[in-house]
Amino acid sequence: MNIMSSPERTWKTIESGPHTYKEALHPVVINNYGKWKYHEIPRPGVLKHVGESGDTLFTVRAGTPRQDTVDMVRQLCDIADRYCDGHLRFTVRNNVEFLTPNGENVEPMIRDLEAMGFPVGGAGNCVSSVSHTQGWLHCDIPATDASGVVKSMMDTLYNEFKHMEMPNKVRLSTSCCSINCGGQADIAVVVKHTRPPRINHDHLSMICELPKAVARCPVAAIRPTVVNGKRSLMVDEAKCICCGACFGACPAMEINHPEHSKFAIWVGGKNSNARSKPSTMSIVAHNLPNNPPRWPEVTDAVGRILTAYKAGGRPWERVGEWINRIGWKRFFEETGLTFDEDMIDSYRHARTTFNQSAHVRF
Amino acid sequence: MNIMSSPERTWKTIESGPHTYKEALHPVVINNYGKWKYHEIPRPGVLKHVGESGDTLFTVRAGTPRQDTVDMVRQLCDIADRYCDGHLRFTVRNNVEFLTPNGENVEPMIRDLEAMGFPVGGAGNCVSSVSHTQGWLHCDIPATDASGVVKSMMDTLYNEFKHMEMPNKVRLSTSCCSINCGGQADIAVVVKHTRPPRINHDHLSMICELPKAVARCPVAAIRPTVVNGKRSLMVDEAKCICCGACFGACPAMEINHPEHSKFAIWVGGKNSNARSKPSTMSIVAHNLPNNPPRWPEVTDAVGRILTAYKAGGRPWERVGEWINRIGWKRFFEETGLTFDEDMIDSYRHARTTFNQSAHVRF
Amino acid sequence: MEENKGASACGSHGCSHSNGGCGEKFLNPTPMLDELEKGPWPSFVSGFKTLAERTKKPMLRGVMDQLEYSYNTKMGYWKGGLVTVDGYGAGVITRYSMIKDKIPEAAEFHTMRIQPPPGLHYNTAMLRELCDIWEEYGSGMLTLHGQTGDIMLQGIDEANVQECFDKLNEKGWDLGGAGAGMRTAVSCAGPARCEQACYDNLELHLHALRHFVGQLHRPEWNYKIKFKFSGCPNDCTNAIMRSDLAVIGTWKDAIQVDEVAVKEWIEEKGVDALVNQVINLCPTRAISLEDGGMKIDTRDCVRCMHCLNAMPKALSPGKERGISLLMGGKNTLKVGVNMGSLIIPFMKMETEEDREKFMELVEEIIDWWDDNGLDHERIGETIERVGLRQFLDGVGLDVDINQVSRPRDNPYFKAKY
Amino acid sequence: MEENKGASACGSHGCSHSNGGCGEKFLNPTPMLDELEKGPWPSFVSGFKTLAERTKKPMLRGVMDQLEYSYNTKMGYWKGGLVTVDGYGAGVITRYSMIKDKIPEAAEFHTMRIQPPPGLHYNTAMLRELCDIWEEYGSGMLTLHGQTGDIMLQGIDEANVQECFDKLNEKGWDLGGAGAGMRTAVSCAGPARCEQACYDNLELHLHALRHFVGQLHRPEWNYKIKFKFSGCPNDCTNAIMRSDLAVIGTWKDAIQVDEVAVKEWIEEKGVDALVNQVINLCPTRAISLEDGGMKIDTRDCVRCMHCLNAMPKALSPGKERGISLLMGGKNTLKVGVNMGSLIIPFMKMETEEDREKFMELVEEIIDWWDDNGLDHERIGETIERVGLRQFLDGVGLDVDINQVSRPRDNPYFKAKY
Ligand code: SRM
Ligand code: SRM
Ligand code: SRM
Ligand code: SRM
Ligand code: SF4
Ligand code: SF4
Ligand code: SF4
Ligand code: SF4
Ligand code: SF4
Ligand code: SF4
Ligand code: SF4
Ligand code: SF4
Repeated sequence: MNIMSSPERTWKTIESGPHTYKEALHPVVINNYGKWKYHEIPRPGVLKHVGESGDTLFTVRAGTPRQDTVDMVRQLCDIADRYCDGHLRFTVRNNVEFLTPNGENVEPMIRDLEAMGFPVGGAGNCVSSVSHTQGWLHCDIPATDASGVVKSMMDTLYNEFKHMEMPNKVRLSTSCCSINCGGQADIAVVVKHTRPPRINHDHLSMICELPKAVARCPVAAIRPTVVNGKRSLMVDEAKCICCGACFGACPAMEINHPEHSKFAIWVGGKNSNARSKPSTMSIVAHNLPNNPPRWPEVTDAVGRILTAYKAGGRPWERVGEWINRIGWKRFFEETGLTFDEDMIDSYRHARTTFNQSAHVRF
Repeated sequence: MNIMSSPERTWKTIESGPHTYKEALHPVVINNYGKWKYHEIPRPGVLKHVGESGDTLFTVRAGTPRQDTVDMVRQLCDIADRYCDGHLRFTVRNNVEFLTPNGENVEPMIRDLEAMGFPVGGAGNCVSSVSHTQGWLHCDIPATDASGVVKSMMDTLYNEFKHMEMPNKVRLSTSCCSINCGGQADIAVVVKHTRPPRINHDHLSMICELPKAVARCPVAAIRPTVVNGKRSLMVDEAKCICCGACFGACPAMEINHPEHSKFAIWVGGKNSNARSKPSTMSIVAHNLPNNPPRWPEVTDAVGRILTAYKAGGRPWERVGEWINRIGWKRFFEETGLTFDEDMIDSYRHARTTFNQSAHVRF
Repeated sequence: MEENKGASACGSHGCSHSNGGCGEKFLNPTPMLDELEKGPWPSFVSGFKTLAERTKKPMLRGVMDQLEYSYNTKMGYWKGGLVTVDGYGAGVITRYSMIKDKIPEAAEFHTMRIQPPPGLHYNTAMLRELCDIWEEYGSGMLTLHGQTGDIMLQGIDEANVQECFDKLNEKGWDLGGAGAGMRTAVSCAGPARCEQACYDNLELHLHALRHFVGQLHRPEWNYKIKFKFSGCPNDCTNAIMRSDLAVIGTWKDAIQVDEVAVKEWIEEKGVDALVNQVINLCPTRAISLEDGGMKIDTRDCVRCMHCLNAMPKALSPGKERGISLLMGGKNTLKVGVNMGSLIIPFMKMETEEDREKFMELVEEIIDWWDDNGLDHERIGETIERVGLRQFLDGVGLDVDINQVSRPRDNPYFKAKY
Repeated sequence: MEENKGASACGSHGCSHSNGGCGEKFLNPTPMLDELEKGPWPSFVSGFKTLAERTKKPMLRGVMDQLEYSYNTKMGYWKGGLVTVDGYGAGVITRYSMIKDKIPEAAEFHTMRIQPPPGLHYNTAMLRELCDIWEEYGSGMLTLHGQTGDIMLQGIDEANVQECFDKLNEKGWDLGGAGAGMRTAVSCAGPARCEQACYDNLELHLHALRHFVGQLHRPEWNYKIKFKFSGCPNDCTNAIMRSDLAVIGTWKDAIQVDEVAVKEWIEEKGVDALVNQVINLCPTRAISLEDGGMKIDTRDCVRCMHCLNAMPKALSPGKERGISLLMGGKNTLKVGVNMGSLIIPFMKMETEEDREKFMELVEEIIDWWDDNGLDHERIGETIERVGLRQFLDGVGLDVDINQVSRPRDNPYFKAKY
């Protein structure tokens, strides 16, 4: 471990944890803290919260690239200083929010933000920004570049971000390996490997804790072996399900491949408890190519799903709820995607996904 | 194998399979076969089917003890000869049905049946007869006598059989070991062992195929061992879940116990596809004593459930559907039964029964 | 058997020790069992006693004594064995008493399982013949019916089994299943007495059980396999849970609506009832209220039967009828109760060829199971262990989204590409 | 960044090689990445390029070159390592280039994870300070925010890490989590900006993360553990799926109903909307239509939030507020995605004592996990493997029917009696 300890250090660390938040709050927020009564969405990208006191707070929400720069953040601060008494916040989906009690500030603020290239929207029944991950920019195990996929996708969904024409909120996510740091979503774009890892036996024994890599495999496909006199590992390729978990433990088990690392599309993830219980997402497309710089195949698949949902969803139905009503059969028909044998669950609780009923759709 | 082959045998077996059915059908049935239009339930225990032809068929249904005798069957035949041109059938729940096109036969037939001690009912929204099993009368592995439990229970539910006052059909079952040959039901009474099997090492090696018994255990609790120089088996009591499966394979693994073989009550089994998908049943009481000859504790628990269901169920709600609406919390409150830690699933798909949501009832 | 019957009269059916009037008793006292003569529900104990007193069969006295003994000790005393008839390997459930030193009269008490006609339809001649033969060779006790559908003739000595069988077989009766082979099947009333029946389940039952009659009599698979035939998704035979091969009627086109009868229904019961008892209970919201009437969106309907059950006069299954095949239903052992799951969403089942095609398919399925299953593993367990997809591949069946309730939620697969 | 911006102007934010006008370029050509400057959505590539051209930091040129290289080869080229600050064991995600022979300028490109204020509320002074320090020591690239909630300062050399940290720490910033310990947390806007908030999640967040600050900086458990704090069951932080310890606001008593506002809502939107969009979507049919208005049966309500979301002006959470604790949420590895499950149905969370009591409970929970978990096993996986009941026993928590969606459907247990 390279612990930096320069002798000339003068500051003594304060293990302070999160930065405190009170000084970050706008005075009107402090006055109405815990006493908001309701909200409205007067126009796309704008929330109006009304307090029990009668106070009003306007929020203007805008999209960001998430991979920001100090220049960009300073620009946002300029807006907040100009219109919001120096207060702003970010959402869990990388949108920025400007909070002001002054209704008159809303329109000029929107104009300025749009002029700077930050689209205003992302509130209410729209497609909000994509929760995503590091990709080739920073991670040590990615098969793709999440930010690039997201930029390409949001270019096509720009209007869906700025308008509220969906049956309910649509959350997207994108992840650069099957670990899926982007989390589940109404529609998720996640890397799916399709070949077992290739083992670099020369490096393996030097850089890996063998038992850890063995333990990491969910299907016990990894076994110790000896190659050229060195302790190494081997993969039972018949068992291996190409999850890439071993690669996270051992960089000598190379799972990434320029051609064989593909994309899968997942739908119906829902974390809120509104109406139906939260639900995990289901795979609906796979074997899509990893095609930089614009990944058109991914964008196309996501577009088909959104088009069908937009046309067929009833008010308040999230993507998964819509599918539950119309049925998976029609989902595949209406999106033009194809259900195939690999989409039949084969993992631990597979049985619980079998159609254990005579309910049938034609 | 004791294959009987007496030299003086004159008959040559015809492997005919099921008895043919056509000669068993009433002429009006033959004429309207596959062309019935609808049915009504004019009074408890009576169905009226109307054909597209306009023909009418009345069915009078009555309860039997299931453990019948030739005397009893001949009595039933007498009725069928008297009122139904010699035609009758049985239901999958051991009720007998008399079929006649003559509406005038219905009332006298009911009178005769009741006079003979066969209660007329079991149709529509009532508690029908109990599907049950062999028990001490015939099976080689039972911990109780199903017929006795059933008789005791039906004595208390006699009026519920004869009237239609339930929200929907109620199906009961009773089984004399956890194998549950009686099947699942709205309310099921099933033996539950509470101690690991006691092994008779002297007999075991003589009467058991050891590997079969080992393989039978769902939790791999049985291991080969040697006792007094003889090959035998031992049970890891910490692992054993008292299912009794081994006893079916090996009579030397005695699971039955006069005190420790208890009853459990299960609810919400549903096999029909009407409305909700079929569902398995859940345990709601256990450790009830095996208390012949009248098993009052069992009868009491079943009674509480039926009372609450009768009072609170909405039209068409089966027991499980009623519970899903009011919630398990209220189910336990209203029946006075107690949810306990053993009722938390711990088996293979346990995770899928966890409340993976913030949905909560107070 | 009204409340007061057992306690006072000595009817042919309700006679009981405790009340004298029969003169000398053939049976020994059974005070515990006698408790089960009380109460309004028909008493199997009374029935047994009547039979015993009339026929004076020692086996009946023995079995009553042993049952009384079990009621006292709370333990069972039968052990298995193997008895069968010429050329068969199954069909008789063999029971020897473990306490024959104490109670010798029921040293043997075997059950003969007999296959009933599909749908459990009888005429009295058939039943009377059956009773007469059974009274001649056996105890005269029987069960109508066992949970798998058999007529269970309970109580016979090994010495009488073959002759009893021959007599029964001569009258068209055959043994039912037991052991690791095809089992006896159950059918609901079907088209004989039900307007919901979507195929001729009685005929298919007869056809299928005859087709597999060899494997029923000479079990040779990994474990048992059961058919059940329900005419529609109401599944009055509990096929989904109680059979490995659940053949359930269904239809492909729109529900048939008799508009006049719908109107009458609404007039009689009101719009509230229409909404609360029909529309709101449709599992997929396929029905909507339109101008005070109902409109069914066929595309959303999953053939659950509810609206047809609620309005039997007004609604009927569509015209394009056939079966769904669900597989893997079974009870508790090892994996916990398993409901059958939909494997074949739809198949026509009208002609003899349709039935033959179905038999071929089932043969294929059973072959696959025979090759891939373990000892004492039901086909549903094999499918779960080996994988649904592998099963479909193995049998050469099409993948259909109806087979699952949702696509997988994990990326743990290796595709063939 | 409107459609035409990247293609024509050399704005401070959208500058691009292909259009000249900037004179000599600091950056090497990145034709693949430049494709991502097209289109209306804000472009991270444009942002990076602007920053690089302004600051002329070689590391930025290097990282752009490496990214361009990845876009061509479709492979990543970072490998991990270990860098940290004095006394800490985590918080810096270390990255060394595997192709530093080809592209030496980004040989090191570490990320410093910084814990944001709960609720991601900022004032501009805080953010400007952060930017200034980061521009001085690091690349000037940052992510607002990482999925676990951190501010990710991306791109720093090992040599600068300690000093950068000291400067940040002086301003109240601290490192976030990494490795097998407590992780950074996320809170929704909470009572600061939301009428649905049922507890002060910002305060609890601050309290909890300070409480566990040691284990966050010096990871020593089996694996990571994450908190997320959502003010209500809408769960705007995705706590149920993305955190081991999901603290979700809820209430115990009846929903507060503003009758006047309900009337207004119905007048405005109509009874159809009331039925179709509110009543019929209640998961437990707790709401019924009564005289054209709505009636909520509190006993049937499961606090799903739907009706409150649909009628925010008219309905509000009850007055007896607190939290539910759900445990075990996590993503895909090994067991497939796991949603957290309800462990504590309700706990008051108003005072400092309430928060302390909660901390004690969480300590107990983590201790149990520390004792019972395996290496690289999240707490939800441990609970699944060891058993929910065993977990409750181990931690001394009450069994509550709310913890499961149904009692078990198999008899496979041995009770203590
Ligand atoms: C700002 C933010 C919280 C934060 O602190 O960052 C937030 C804020 C609000 N959420 Fe949310 N939600 C936010 C992320 C989420 C998430 C998580 C996510 O997006 O990753 C969820 C869970 C999504 C899921 O199920 O997977 C979420 C599920 C909801 C719901 C339930 C939606 C549903 O019907 O399933 C509501 C209720 C509603 O829409 O009226 C809600 C409602 C709201 C309200 C209306 C609450 C209020 O009264 O102020 C806020 C404005 C919503 C809007 O955008 O229309 N919020 N909300 C997040 C904005 C994200 C963004 O920039 O797009
Ligand atoms: C940076 C970030 C993605 C992002 O761009 O936002 C990220 C990046 C990584 N995650 Fe993650 N995870 C990040 C949020 C998540 C989330 C979402 C969340 O926390 O809400 C999840 C899903 C929820 C969960 O906790 O399961 C997540 C699930 C994982 C997992 C799988 C855990 C599992 O048990 O399934 C791993 C693998 C591991 O830890 O071995 C992982 C591992 C990693 C590693 C450390 C890869 C590795 O093992 O070397 C990545 C480092 C990338 C880098 O170079 O910075 N990351 N990771 C997120 C953290 C930023 C932050 O601190 O704010
Ligand atoms: C006679 C019998 C079939 C047979 O061939 O033996 C039968 C006959 C009818 N069933 Fe059934 N069902 C029969 C056992 C079943 C079973 C199985 C069982 O009882 O073990 C079920 C599945 C139970 C379950 O889900 O576990 C069953 C689920 C239904 C349903 C769906 C009920 C529901 O809402 O879930 C209907 C529809 C209805 O009630 O209108 C139904 C409807 C009917 C109808 C109305 C069909 C018709 O139009 O003729 C018949 C008269 C029903 C009545 O009793 O009110 N039948 N029915 C069985 C009588 C059993 C008895 O004696 O009580
Ligand atoms: C007689 C009967 C109960 C009754 O009184 O009706 C019965 C009785 C026995 N069953 Fe059963 N089962 C009977 C219907 C069932 C059913 C219900 C059904 O078929 O609809 C089931 C549940 C469905 C299923 O197939 O799983 C059933 C599930 C079992 C099982 C557990 C199978 C499993 O995989 O979970 C066993 C154990 C075994 O086969 O090893 C079993 C085993 C037995 C044995 C053979 C016990 C043994 O292993 O020695 C019992 C013989 C009793 C006897 O002395 O006659 N019996 N058994 C039923 C057969 C009568 C008939 O032929 O008509
Ligand atoms: S999803 Fe995988 S590749 Fe992408 S940041 Fe997370 S761990 Fe790295
Ligand atoms: S990719 Fe996954 S399944 Fe294959 S060896 Fe590695 S850990 Fe095991
Ligand atoms: S339930 Fe058990 S004891 Fe009863 S008949 Fe079936 S196998 Fe025998
Ligand atoms: S009773 Fe069940 S769990 Fe116990 S040893 Fe026998 S088979 Fe195994
Ligand atoms: S299963 Fe269907 S067809 Fe058969 S009796 Fe029941 S309702 Fe009629
Ligand atoms: S059959 Fe069932 S699914 Fe189809 S319309 Fe009727 S109620 Fe709905
Ligand atoms: S989780 Fe609830 S309290 Fe928090 S922002 Fe979302 S709606 Fe508001
Ligand atoms: S909060 Fe949800 S469960 Fe409760 S009444 Fe409203 S919609 Fe129904």
